[in-house]
Amino acid sequence: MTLEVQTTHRLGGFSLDAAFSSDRGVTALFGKSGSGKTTLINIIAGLLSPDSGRIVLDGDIIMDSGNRSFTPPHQRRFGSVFQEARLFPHLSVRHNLTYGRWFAPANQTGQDFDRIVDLLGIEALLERAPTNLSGGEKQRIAIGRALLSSPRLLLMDEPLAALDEARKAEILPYLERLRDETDIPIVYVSHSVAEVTRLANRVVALEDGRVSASGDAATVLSLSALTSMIGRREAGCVIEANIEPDAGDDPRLTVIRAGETLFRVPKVSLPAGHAIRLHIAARDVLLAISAPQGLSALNIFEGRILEIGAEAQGAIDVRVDCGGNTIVSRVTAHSAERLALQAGMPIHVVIKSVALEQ
Amino acid sequence: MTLEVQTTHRLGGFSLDAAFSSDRGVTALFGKSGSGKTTLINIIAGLLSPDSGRIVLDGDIIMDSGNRSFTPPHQRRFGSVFQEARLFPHLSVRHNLTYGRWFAPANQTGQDFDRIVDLLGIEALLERAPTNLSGGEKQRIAIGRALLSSPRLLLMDEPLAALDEARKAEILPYLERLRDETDIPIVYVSHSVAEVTRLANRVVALEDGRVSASGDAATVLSLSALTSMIGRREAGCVIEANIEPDAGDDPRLTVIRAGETLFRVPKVSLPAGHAIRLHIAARDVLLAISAPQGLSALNIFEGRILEIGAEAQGAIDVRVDCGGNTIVSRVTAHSAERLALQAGMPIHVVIKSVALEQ
Amino acid sequence: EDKITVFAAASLKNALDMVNAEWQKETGNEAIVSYAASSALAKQVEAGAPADVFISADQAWMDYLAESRRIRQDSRANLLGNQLVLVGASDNMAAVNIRQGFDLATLVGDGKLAMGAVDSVPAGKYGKAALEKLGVWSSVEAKIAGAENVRAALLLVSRGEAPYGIVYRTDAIADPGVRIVGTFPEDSHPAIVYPIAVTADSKSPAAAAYIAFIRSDAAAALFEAQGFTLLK
Amino acid sequence: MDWLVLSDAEWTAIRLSLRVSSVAMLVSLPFGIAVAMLLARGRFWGKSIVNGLVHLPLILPPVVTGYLLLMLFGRRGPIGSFLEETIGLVLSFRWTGAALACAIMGFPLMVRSIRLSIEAVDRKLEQAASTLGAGPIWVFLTITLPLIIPGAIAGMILSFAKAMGEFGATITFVSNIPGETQTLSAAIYTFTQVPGGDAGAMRLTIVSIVISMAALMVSEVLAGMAARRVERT
Amino acid sequence: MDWLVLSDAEWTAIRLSLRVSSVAMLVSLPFGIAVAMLLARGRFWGKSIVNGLVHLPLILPPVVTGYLLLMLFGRRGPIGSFLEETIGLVLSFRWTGAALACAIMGFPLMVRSIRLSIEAVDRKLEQAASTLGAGPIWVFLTITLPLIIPGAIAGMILSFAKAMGEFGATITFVSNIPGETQTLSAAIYTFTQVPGGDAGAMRLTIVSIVISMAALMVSEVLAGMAARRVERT
Ligand SMILES: Nc1ncnc2c1ncn2[C@@H]1O[C@H](COP(=O)(O)OP(=O)(O)OP(=O)(O)O)[C@@H](O)[C@H]1O
Ligand SMILES: Nc1ncnc2c1ncn2[C@@H]1O[C@H](COP(=O)(O)OP(=O)(O)OP(=O)(O)O)[C@@H](O)[C@H]1O
Ligand code: MOO
Ligand SMILES: [Mg+2]
Ligand SMILES: [Mg+2]
Repeated sequence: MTLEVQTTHRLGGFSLDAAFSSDRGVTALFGKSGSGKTTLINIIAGLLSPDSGRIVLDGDIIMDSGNRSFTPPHQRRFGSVFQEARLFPHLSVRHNLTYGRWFAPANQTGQDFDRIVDLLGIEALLERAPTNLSGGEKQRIAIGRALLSSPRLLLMDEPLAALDEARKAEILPYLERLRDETDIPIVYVSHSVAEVTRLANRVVALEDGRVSASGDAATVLSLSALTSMIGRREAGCVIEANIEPDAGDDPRLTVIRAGETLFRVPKVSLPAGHAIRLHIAARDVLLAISAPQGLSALNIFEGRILEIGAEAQGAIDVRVDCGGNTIVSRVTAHSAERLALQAGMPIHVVIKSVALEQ
Repeated sequence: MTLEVQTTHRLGGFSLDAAFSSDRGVTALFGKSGSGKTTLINIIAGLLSPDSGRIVLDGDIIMDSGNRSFTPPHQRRFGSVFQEARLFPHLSVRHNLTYGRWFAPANQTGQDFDRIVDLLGIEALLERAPTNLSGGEKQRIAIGRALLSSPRLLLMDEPLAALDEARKAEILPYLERLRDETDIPIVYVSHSVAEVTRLANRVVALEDGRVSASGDAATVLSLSALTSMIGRREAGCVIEANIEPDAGDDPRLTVIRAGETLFRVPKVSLPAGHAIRLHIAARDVLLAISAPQGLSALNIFEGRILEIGAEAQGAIDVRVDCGGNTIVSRVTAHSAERLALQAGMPIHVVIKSVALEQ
Repeated sequence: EDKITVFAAASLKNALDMVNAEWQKETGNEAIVSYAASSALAKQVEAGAPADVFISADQAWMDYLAESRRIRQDSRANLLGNQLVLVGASDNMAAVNIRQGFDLATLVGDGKLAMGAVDSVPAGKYGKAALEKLGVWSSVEAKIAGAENVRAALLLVSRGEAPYGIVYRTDAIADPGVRIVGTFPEDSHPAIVYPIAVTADSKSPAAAAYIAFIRSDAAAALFEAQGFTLLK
Repeated sequence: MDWLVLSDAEWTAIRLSLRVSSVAMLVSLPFGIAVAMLLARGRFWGKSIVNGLVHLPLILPPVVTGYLLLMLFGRRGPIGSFLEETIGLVLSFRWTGAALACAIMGFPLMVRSIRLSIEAVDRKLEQAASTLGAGPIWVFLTITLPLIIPGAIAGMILSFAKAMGEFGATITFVSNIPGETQTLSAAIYTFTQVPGGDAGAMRLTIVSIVISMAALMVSEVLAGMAARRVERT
Repeated sequence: MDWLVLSDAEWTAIRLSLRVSSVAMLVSLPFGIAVAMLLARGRFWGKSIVNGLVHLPLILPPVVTGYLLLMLFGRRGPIGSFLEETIGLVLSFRWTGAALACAIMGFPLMVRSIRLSIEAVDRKLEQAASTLGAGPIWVFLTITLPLIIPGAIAGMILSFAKAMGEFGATITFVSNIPGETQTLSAAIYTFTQVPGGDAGAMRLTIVSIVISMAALMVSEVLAGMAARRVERT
């Protein structure tokens, strides 16, 4: 499954000019408020007919302004979760959820109903009218409705924004399974780096209607240019790794390999060899000039300072090469001076294992 | 300014029975989706007349089901930011923003317009109709509209949920100033611990319509019972501290005191003595059995292990007393065993300064 | 000059407009006419309408006003007469001899006999009386299509909806779409009379003169041109 | 209270009026919905002509409408003769013609109500349905139609009430034949045309009011039920 | 095309119709809005009676409505004599009476349109306004009213069109006095009552249609503008 999107569109004073392509898996659209994410989603869904553009899913030309072909939304079967829930007010929650089934190809009508209802925690709401649900309840039903429509592609516009952390933590693994176990590509809009890191294979960063960066998640999310978008708190690096067959001495830990570096992280139940992505926020990484002893941190690597960034708000981002991976550490300018950090200097990188918890 | 709220209300199968009181400053309503936060906000705003209850603001009885007094919403002047933006579709953005002015007491019509427009980054939208704004743009205007209505109290229902981190980071300090420099109490609903920690003086945790915990933010947010609500990622401790007059040797750092412990954090521009709250996520805290050397971390304290928690997902929360403060550190079960951690044992706590960045 | 207001049955419009023009030419006085159904006009006069003169399409509504003393009894006169005729549509042009027991039912066949509603419209009431008198009522009763007024009945015939109709002569002669195939004997129905009277509320000194003029020979020619007969 | 007793002929007129009004209301409903959709959503040349045509029965004196109906739908009229030849539907002098006249007189009212409802439907819901695989017809049937029920009910009751009161166009088109085309209104009119008919007119007027009030209340209850389910989310 | 030339009397009727229809439409608007608000939002005993009363002119044959108006608002009627004595407003046999008759005949149509619009207003917006300090009257003026403009326009055009076509109640109430109460419809009616009047009736019918179409188009443009600004957020 590959999705290719290329489009330009004007809306009043705003103009969108974006192109990206993605294979199966999750493509995250990332960008500030008003950068054109929803507009792009609407164009892909077929709800907005762009001034020009071309959308191809797996060789199937969904839309091409060149030869004026345009598949109407209902024939695209791109399940959408909108920024506002858009539930059908005249149908019960149950019928909202099953609405898409009526139109799904017969063989695909899911047995998933119970599983998804359970996942979203909406059993108690099934016979209710959507009118007086809470904000988060509405959003969960909108997610369920899209998932249950047997879509060929999922478009999700900030689906988890209205949810509490605990609920998010329940839904995210499901989306990961969807990503890993099915062929359904997902285009995912989110403002949360944590979500994007976990989910996205590719990231398309939008700035003012233009693609400012795009590519595999690890690369894009590590770009320091994105810091302004990501926010200082979450900036850091993303590392692509694989589960090692040898779990080491402790069954409660999993060892993953990125290049020559072995990370020990809390147990991940994935088979050996499985790809995994680690988002290591710069603020979670310590530096030490000598190998620290008796520390609770399990991941202490030797490396070499690649670059010392500029000071911002009293802190400095230090890029360190560890066995082929670039890890970013944010230290106070004070510490940088005290430890006399310099490019090329050998250094120890300290990362807490629990900071790497998925 | 003190706000006292006590109310019970039934909505179909849901029943709310909540009471809290708060002084000036921010009271955060915290709770899972569907726990009754919006319902409570609506009752305070006067949009929902509860089965029974009593609301008193500064001795002024806003509502009392006992003697059937009920101040209608427009006389309460409780500025509200709703979960959905609720902009007036027939008015331009500018007129949406200034709507509340017409009804505000004459002396209070703000000169703030330009400042708030600037803060929210909505200058370019002022003459637009709200219809085709992006989700985040709508939400920002809703925030501006409430702020500009010269409210006696602010009710904010997930006001920042639709915004990117960068925009949040701009708006939060403004809300802090509002909290610190004016008398306007704020009732703030949010799912984000980071937001709540920064803003809230008091936290009211709702669970299924009941107050499961309430009190000052530091205490409530540190309750391990709240972990399920907060999410593992953000769980930790909150420490009340004050700015020290002596900034130490580096002007880029600020020293703050909590009990006997001095934290060094990146520069905070607040006067000496000013109260500040630190949220220290358990995942950000390392333990070391001997004092670590040559580490970039500036905050290394001696302490004593109070309690070793139960293992969850391969990790253990360790509560450490440091000069009267309880700091929580999450370490892998593996590390805990390796370091042979035990209650009563002396220990070194390592916290990165940048992790404490506001 | 004096202005008078006349309330007149709508079917008089053509003739009365001409008569009034003449009246104005002669006296300089203007006559303003409100044309409507006699029933409505009568009720309006009863309710105090600013009418000086009332011309009804039948005696019944004039009697109604006489009873409630809303007209000056001494001014009442029978102004015009009319005849009742049988009209046929374009494919029914053969003359019909209207006499006692004539076979109207066969003539009408499966179709309808259009006429004014027999309970309410004056022409319908006259028509029903005539048919009863001629002994054919029961045979055609079920075939009657009662129209709101004579003009509507005539329309049904001229449009070919109904093969035959019973209408006033004045209406029939002006319509090229129908032909008068027979005239009902004068004695088969109560006299068709348009009575005229000055209303009780009239303050216009010209009202009496108007009635005198309208009954004069000068007006007679105009009425007769429309098919009415002027009653003396 | 003797004057309140209804004659057989009057009962016949009542039954006829009920039939005519109900048929007029029900038969015009699908057309009303279709035309309202066209006017609310369509963008085509001549839209304002369609809109004008729909309003015509309101603008014209009923007599003129009746006259035009006679021209078009009469036995000799182009549509009337066509209908008679093809499907054997005769309108002139039949209760069906009365129903047609009433339907047409009530049509602008019905269309307006439904159109207002359609214009109030949130098109984003229709979009959501289409992304779930529903084609335009299904979107209409499963989303738009249920959401405009309150407007459709309002349109139906207006059409029904108008049919109860309509008489000018009806009597002009299909005359006043007891048992076939003499509706309640026509019977009331007849009473008003004879001196002393007031009591009869009053009696039938009360009947008409009672029927219409009952219909009105039913419609309010139904619309209320529909609206409660469809309150804004 | 000689028959298209209008006589002075006809021009008078046209001017009068325009005046009567405009006044009927404008004067009934505030009442229409008030009653629609009451019916859409109010909860009070006797609501269905008010609702029934509003629909009465639709249900009753126009002649009956005209008679009732004559009884109530005539010079000798209770309301008519009261109005004349207190504020010197004479309705009977004046154009003001024609305007009253037209207003009343169009009232159910106007109320329905406005009511449907009110019911479509998102009350959460009104709540938002109240939290910003707007009292009920201000909420109505600044939020509800602007949002129901499309419905109000629909109601106004229905009322206007109905007033152009109305004649049964008018002619029964205020007669058919040229220059004072003879509206275009009444003039058309008069033409249909005499032999050879068809051309005249046709001529005036065309005038009536042209006027109403123009009004209709203006209303569509206005409603479109209002709706575009108020599209759902
Ligand atoms: N019809 C329109 N006319 C003019 N500008 C428009 C129109 N529709 C959208 N825009 C503008 O286009 C820009 C992109 O909007 P879009 O909804 O795609 O943003 P977004 O990236 O989804 O933002 P958010 O994160 O706030 O939802 C916004 O600045 C918006 O104001
Ligand atoms: N009219 C009603 N009838 C029945 N239940 C209702 C009604 N209104 C709200 N509820 C229920 O009350 C509960 C509390 O709703 P509320 O909107 O206050 O939740 P919340 O805490 O704001 O959640 P969220 O974070 O998802 O916005 C929900 O479970 C909701 O389904
Ligand atoms: O590692 Mo630090 O805490 O930035 O000085
Ligand atoms: Mg968006
Ligand atoms: Mg909520």
